[in-house]
Amino acid sequence: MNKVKELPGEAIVTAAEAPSIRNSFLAYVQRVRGGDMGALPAVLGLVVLCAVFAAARPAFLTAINFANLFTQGAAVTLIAMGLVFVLLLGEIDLSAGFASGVCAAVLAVTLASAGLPWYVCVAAAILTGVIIGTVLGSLVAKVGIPSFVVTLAAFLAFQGLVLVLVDEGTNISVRDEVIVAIANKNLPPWLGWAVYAACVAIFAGVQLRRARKRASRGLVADPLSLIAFRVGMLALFAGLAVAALNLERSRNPALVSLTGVPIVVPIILVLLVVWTLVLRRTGFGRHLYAVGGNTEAARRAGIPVDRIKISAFVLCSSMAAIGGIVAASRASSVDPNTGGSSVLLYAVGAAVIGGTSLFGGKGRVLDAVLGGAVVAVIENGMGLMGYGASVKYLVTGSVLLLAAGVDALARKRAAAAGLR
Amino acid sequence: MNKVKELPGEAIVTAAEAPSIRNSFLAYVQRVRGGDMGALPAVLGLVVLCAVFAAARPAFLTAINFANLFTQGAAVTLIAMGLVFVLLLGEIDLSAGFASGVCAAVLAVTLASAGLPWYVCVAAAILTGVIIGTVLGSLVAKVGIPSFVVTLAAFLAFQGLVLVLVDEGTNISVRDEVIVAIANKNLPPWLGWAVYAACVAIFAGVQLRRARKRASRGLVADPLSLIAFRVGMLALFAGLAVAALNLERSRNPALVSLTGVPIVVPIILVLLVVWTLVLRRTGFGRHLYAVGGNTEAARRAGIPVDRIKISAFVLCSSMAAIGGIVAASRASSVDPNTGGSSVLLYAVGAAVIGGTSLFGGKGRVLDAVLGGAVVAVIENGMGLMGYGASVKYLVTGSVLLLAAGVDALARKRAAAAGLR
Amino acid sequence: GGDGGQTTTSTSSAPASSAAKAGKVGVILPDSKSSARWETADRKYLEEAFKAAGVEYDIQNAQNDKTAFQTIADQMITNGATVLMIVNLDSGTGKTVIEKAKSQGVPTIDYDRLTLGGGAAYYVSFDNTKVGTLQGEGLSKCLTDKKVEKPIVAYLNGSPTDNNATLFKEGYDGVLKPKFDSGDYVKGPDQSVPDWDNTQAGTIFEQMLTEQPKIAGVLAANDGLGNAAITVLKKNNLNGKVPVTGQDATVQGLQNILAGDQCMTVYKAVKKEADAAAKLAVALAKGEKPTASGSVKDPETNQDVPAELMEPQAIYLDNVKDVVADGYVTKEELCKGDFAEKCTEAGIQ
Amino acid sequence: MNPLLEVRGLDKSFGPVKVLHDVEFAAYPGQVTALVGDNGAGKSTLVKCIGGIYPIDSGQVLFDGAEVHVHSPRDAGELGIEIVYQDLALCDNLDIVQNMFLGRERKNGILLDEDSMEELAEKTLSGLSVRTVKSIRQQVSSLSGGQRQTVAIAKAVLWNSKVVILDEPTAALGVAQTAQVLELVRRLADTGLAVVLISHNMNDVFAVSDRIAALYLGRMAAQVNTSDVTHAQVVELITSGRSGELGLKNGVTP
Amino acid sequence: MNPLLEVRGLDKSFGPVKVLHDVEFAAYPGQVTALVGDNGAGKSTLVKCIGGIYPIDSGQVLFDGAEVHVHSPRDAGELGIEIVYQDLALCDNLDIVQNMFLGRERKNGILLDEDSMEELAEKTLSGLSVRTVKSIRQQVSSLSGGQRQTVAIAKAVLWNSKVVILDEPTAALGVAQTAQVLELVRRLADTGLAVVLISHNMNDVFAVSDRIAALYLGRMAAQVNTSDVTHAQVVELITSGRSGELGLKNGVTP
Ligand SMILES: Nc1ncnc2c1ncn2[C@@H]1O[C@H](COP(=O)(O)OP(=O)(O)OP(=O)(O)O)[C@@H](O)[C@H]1O
Ligand SMILES: Nc1ncnc2c1ncn2[C@@H]1O[C@H](COP(=O)(O)OP(=O)(O)OP(=O)(O)O)[C@@H](O)[C@H]1O
Ligand SMILES: [Mg+2]
Ligand SMILES: [Mg+2]
Repeated sequence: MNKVKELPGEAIVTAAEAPSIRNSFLAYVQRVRGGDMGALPAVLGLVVLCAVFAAARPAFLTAINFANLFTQGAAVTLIAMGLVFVLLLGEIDLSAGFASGVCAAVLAVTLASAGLPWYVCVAAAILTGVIIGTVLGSLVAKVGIPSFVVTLAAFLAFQGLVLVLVDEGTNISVRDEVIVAIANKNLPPWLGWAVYAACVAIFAGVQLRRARKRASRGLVADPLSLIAFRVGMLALFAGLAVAALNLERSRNPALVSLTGVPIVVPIILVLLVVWTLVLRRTGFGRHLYAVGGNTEAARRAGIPVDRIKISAFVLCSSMAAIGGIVAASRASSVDPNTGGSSVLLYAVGAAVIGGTSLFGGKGRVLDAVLGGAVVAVIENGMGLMGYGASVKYLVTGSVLLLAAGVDALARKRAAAAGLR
Repeated sequence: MNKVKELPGEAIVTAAEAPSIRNSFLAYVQRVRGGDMGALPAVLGLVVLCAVFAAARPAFLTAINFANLFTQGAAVTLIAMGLVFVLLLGEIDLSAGFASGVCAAVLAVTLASAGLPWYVCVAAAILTGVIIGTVLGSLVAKVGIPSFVVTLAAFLAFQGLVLVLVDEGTNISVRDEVIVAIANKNLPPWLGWAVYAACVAIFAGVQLRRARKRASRGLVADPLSLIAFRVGMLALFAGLAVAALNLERSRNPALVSLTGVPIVVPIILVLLVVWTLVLRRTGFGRHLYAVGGNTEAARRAGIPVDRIKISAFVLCSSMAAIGGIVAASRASSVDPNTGGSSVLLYAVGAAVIGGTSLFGGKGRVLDAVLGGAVVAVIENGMGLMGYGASVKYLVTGSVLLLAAGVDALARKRAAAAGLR
Repeated sequence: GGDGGQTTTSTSSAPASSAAKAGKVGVILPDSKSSARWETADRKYLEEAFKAAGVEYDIQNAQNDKTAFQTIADQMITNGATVLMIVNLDSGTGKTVIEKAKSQGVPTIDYDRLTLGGGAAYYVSFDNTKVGTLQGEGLSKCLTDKKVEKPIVAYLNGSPTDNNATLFKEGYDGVLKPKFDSGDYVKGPDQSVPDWDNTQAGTIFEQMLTEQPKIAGVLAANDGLGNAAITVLKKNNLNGKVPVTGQDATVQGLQNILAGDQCMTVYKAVKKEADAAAKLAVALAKGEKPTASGSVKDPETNQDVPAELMEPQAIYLDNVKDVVADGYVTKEELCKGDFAEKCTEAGIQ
Repeated sequence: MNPLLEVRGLDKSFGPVKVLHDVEFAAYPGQVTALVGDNGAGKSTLVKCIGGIYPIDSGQVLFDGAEVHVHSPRDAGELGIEIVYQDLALCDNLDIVQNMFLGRERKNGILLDEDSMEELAEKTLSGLSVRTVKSIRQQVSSLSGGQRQTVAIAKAVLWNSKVVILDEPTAALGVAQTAQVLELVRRLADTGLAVVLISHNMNDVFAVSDRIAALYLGRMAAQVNTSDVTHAQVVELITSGRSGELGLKNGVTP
Repeated sequence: MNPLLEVRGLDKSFGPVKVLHDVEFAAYPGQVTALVGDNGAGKSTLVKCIGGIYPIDSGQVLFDGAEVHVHSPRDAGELGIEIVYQDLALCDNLDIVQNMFLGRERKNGILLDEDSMEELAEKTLSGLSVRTVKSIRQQVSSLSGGQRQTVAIAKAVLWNSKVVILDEPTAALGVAQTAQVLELVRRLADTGLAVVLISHNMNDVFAVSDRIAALYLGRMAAQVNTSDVTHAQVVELITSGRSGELGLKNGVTP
């Protein structure tokens, strides 16, 4: 009987044993050893980076620095999240950086000159993103110009557009309090905790409901203990983060108090959840993966490939718009360099470090957030180290390579085992 | 009998009728109408561009501007030629621009401080390129980090390296006469004609020899008339170009005479011929295409995939080094921006516009030269137009899109016919 | 020096207690590519001044990246800086940084560039518009020397996204525009060079010359752009015949002046500026409230900002020696090879 | 009986190469039509023209007697034509269930109804003798050749279509699986669908088909009732385009 | 007679999934060994382990009696093992001749000798009844399923190898082509090569093979002489892992 059990093909077309904490853990360990790493390499790279910086500069581990990390990385992360959609198709958007600049400029101009309320201006900025995405997507999908060329042309044109919008090289201050608050203010501590509680509760609710539904259909469902464990882990880590962010981090607490979760954090979280849901649980998301994995197969399955492509570019540019708004908020101003210099490369880099493939079909929004965290930690840590210009470039490059190397070596094991 | 002739499968496993000028021309027209365009779309885009600029600015069609075109586009074209190797594999090298900067800086520093003869310094610069390529290639092929991330890291690190080499931001003048001559001096008219004659003779010789050899083996060979036609076309167009470049283009012919083919032109031509031969007629080239087309198939055929990958990066960085040398020659100085800003994007853009695929397996060195010409014409024409910064960016973007659009629409017909 | 960036955070020199008392100065430089001065001169002089005063310091370069600029500011305050000295990339970011610092009780000094509406404690600078004015005056002087009738003047402006380039242009436009209007000079092509990129500058100028072969004077916004123009002129054997301006008194620019290819450059005695700024910073770090010699009006808030203003100096062939005498460039680097003779002619000891 | 799907005078070239010449073809409801022909005869090309993968140069496609213009696989799907292509066209980065429901996902509001898709996929697959698949949540890239083929077949028969075209469906299948698929083909026809089966295996063709259409070098050599011809005649049609009275009129040297 | 190629105790897992269990397999020179098994039994995986595509977890591969370590297809090629994989692995962007000589191009100095390659390719292909290929300079992406398969087979038999392994070579082939390939297989064995043929078609197996090895769910159920077994026995071995005396010892419920 024992021998027979070992035979493959036994557990035909059904999942194996009922999952429990122990089984899940064992299965996870086995998966990892077998080469299926998921987010582990990126997280590993992140941990190594943090350890290195913390060892080199104790200030790295302070509450104020922890809070800085979020606001510093927010814009690039948001743009990277949008890029995931385009990269999933195997396309690229070189213009995402300057698209964020254009949208930020639209925001600043409407705020400053037209004096409209902030929500109208934000809507205008995002609408600009939508229009940009539609144009780019149509040129790629309908006219058939390679996305590299289309977005390179857009990269140039948008630089000009930003210059026009900000009047040839001056910069426009953003003074609207709501907008400035996005990247510069924090939630009051109680609200941070309230959001935290809501998140944990919703997560627990969704998990429970799902398990109950599957069980009622007779499909394999997660047991209560496993769900409790997951919810507990989330509650623990998120709780620690909220607690750390609610510490007083003013250098002069007498003068001014500085506590709470930065406002961008819930914004990123909500977008992360929404886009993850869209990619994993909606038909649109499924079709996006299909087109990226095998365009011809998707076409034969009756998926409107052109429409999917255009939508991806629209999402990408819209997220770039949101990134631009956050960048404008953080700088409290918009100038012709907004979204320029290294923003785009960092954003694509963030997505790729997280595990998104440039060939399409593989990637998650969470990857972009993790990769964005790697980029933010590098920038943040390098800022603490205080190197000179040339050394800083050299070290940043090496550190990026280190983080990606950890990731690559971890994945190489998977490839060696014959898994892709 | 008529009906039978039409049946497919008749001309089994042999080429069709013996080629002649007329047949070749008809076959070409049929190929184009059937969708197989070759270099036609890129050439078409180029012609449209030139017509537009010539209409807008008569100066565009002067001999001096024609000569300018070559020296202005040389560096980007050389880098693009190197990038073709990496793109053929489906990889990318974001660092090629700054690699050219590093190599140019090595050249300038060895020239200036060590006072070595020019050829030693050129060798040092190219050697630097080889080393860079080896490191990048090994990280991609052996460690398995995605090339986007490796070269993004290198992009950062090399910026630092250039800064170190040029002493944190100073400009280093290049005063060696031989080096400065490369991009700033011309061949004496008689030498231009001599080179021209040699080229035409060699081309004719190779074609004849090949035809004779094939005929002697009983394989289908080109008839003399067709060869004569080809050689004639080459002789005509190249002759026109040489004649144009040998016109007096000095503003003050009394003061100084300015005639002849710029020295970079034969350099680019030689490299074009060599790399085309390597790609089309050597085992290495064949293997490069195979790895780019289907890595797994190449591996199963016993091709050393890692070695091919590393070689491609070495070639790319070496060509970047040559591009850097030309750039240093042209500017007669090296500064931290050498190879920076838009150089890389223009170079990749040049390769892609020419028809090289970012997914690998498809592309020619000639494509890079044609695409480089498109980029050079745009820059050249825009310089003549004298627009302000913002308008210039906008128009450049649109013009790029126009050129690529002509190309894309031409190719779309091919795709519609079911050809890829 | 090339190792300008190696060890900038002095951790060992001063005893911990006194350092804590004296506070710490954070300096953010703007970039290393538009001009060599930031990494080669400012950093060096500031370091020397802080070391001499025994104050801890942290000097970083934002590489023309606003986000990085803000991140560095955050990190400096995190690291315990008590005084912040910034060369802003644009007023918006500058203002955010100043306000954030203020809210943490950290006073700021605007170094070289005034942050409009920022309300920094002090402002130490050269007058950038003045730099442009000197360039404009220099070009017209050289054109007068060459006795050109109705010369066509081409502009090779700095980066379109660099606010300083706008200020320089204001300066030279102030001098030259009246001459264009009066018909003494003819306005030629006028283009900006993205990222101050010398290679692109070469192409742009070559095309200007193709379109308008009679260009008789080139207003290049700095020495690098000037050198790019000179290279193209050389190709056409026009070097020395068409005057070219510059800025920053780089070795390259000075050599071009010695060779007669460049008409002038603008020398900014960075050491004086750095010393003045360092003096203020050290005083602030020690908890004092120093007084400045002058003040400027912030056009946005109409408030006076206490200021130390330096005068830029125009350098022609006859006063190249001043730059060497100042120690801004050394004789060895300037008078290498063929230039030894020219140096002697120019009276450089 | 009227044909459900009919092709008239179809021409198709790839660039200078003419692959289909004036092809006539019909498939009737309730019948299995076998499409046979040598390698490179043009069978797959014909199917791709019907399916909207390739645009046709000239000729008509009729569905239920009315001319239709199929410009994309989407159009074909909407008419009720379901095709298993020879080059299977699965998305390697998706799992079995995701591939089977691709383009026609079941929804629950706006979210996908994974549970019901999983159930249905499992049922369909086990009906096709697939016993070695570890989990239907496995990525198709890790499947064996036969398993991939089974997934593609299962995908096509999952829908209520009117015409099912199978291009060499059993090529990679084992003995038991082949039998199951042939049985399935018969069952589909018996429920009134028009089924087109492309196969090189004469035993299979004679086992399940009602009619046989033989392509020869891009031309339709003959369309006959299976009961009217012998094994040898069909092989002759395939290899030389004619057999006695049947086949292309003008003598063709192969 | 000693086996030319022998596998002993081979285990192979993909992550948590164990696909091959302690597999024994041997191929003798001058003989055709048929490797049979159900879909997903592990035939292709076994071949890929021998060919160096997948690393093996444990076990030995012996060539000519000596243990060898095949880490890459290159190693296999150097030993003289030539394999036609089920997933054909042709470079779509290269033409037929280029694919056939891939990795072993003929040279003329440092340049490729295109002419002689073209000649040889033409000769080999026409020996395989390929009659519908327009030009051997056609890209393989434009070939029909059967034509691709023929190219892959032609590629493998072009070399002077000692072992030739064919994974379902006739799956996509027409009647005439199948006959040619089977004849070729026999011819190769008769010249002293060890040939391994994977097929689901029992007729083909019995027509050309000397020995039959049956895999069942990743285990080697039996290796027997073809003359010692019947059709039905082999089918039973494939579908249930045992048949009378033959097969796996412990009762296995499928
Ligand atoms: N995209 C294409 N470009 C050029 N020729 C093509 C293309 N696709 C197919 N062909 C040619 O058309 C002919 C018919 O191909 P098709 O795939 O329809 O054959 P088939 O009958 O399905 O053969 P098989 O039984 O081998 O699958 C072949 O000669 C093939 O080479
Ligand atoms: N990369 C992989 N990852 C996980 N499982 C795999 C992988 N490759 C193959 N398998 C599994 O291993 C088993 C054996 O596959 P294999 O391709 O060897 O079968 P086969 O005997 O060749 O079948 P067929 O006759 O269908 O070609 C199958 O169940 C398959 O799903
Ligand atoms: Mg077919
Ligand atoms: Mg198999």
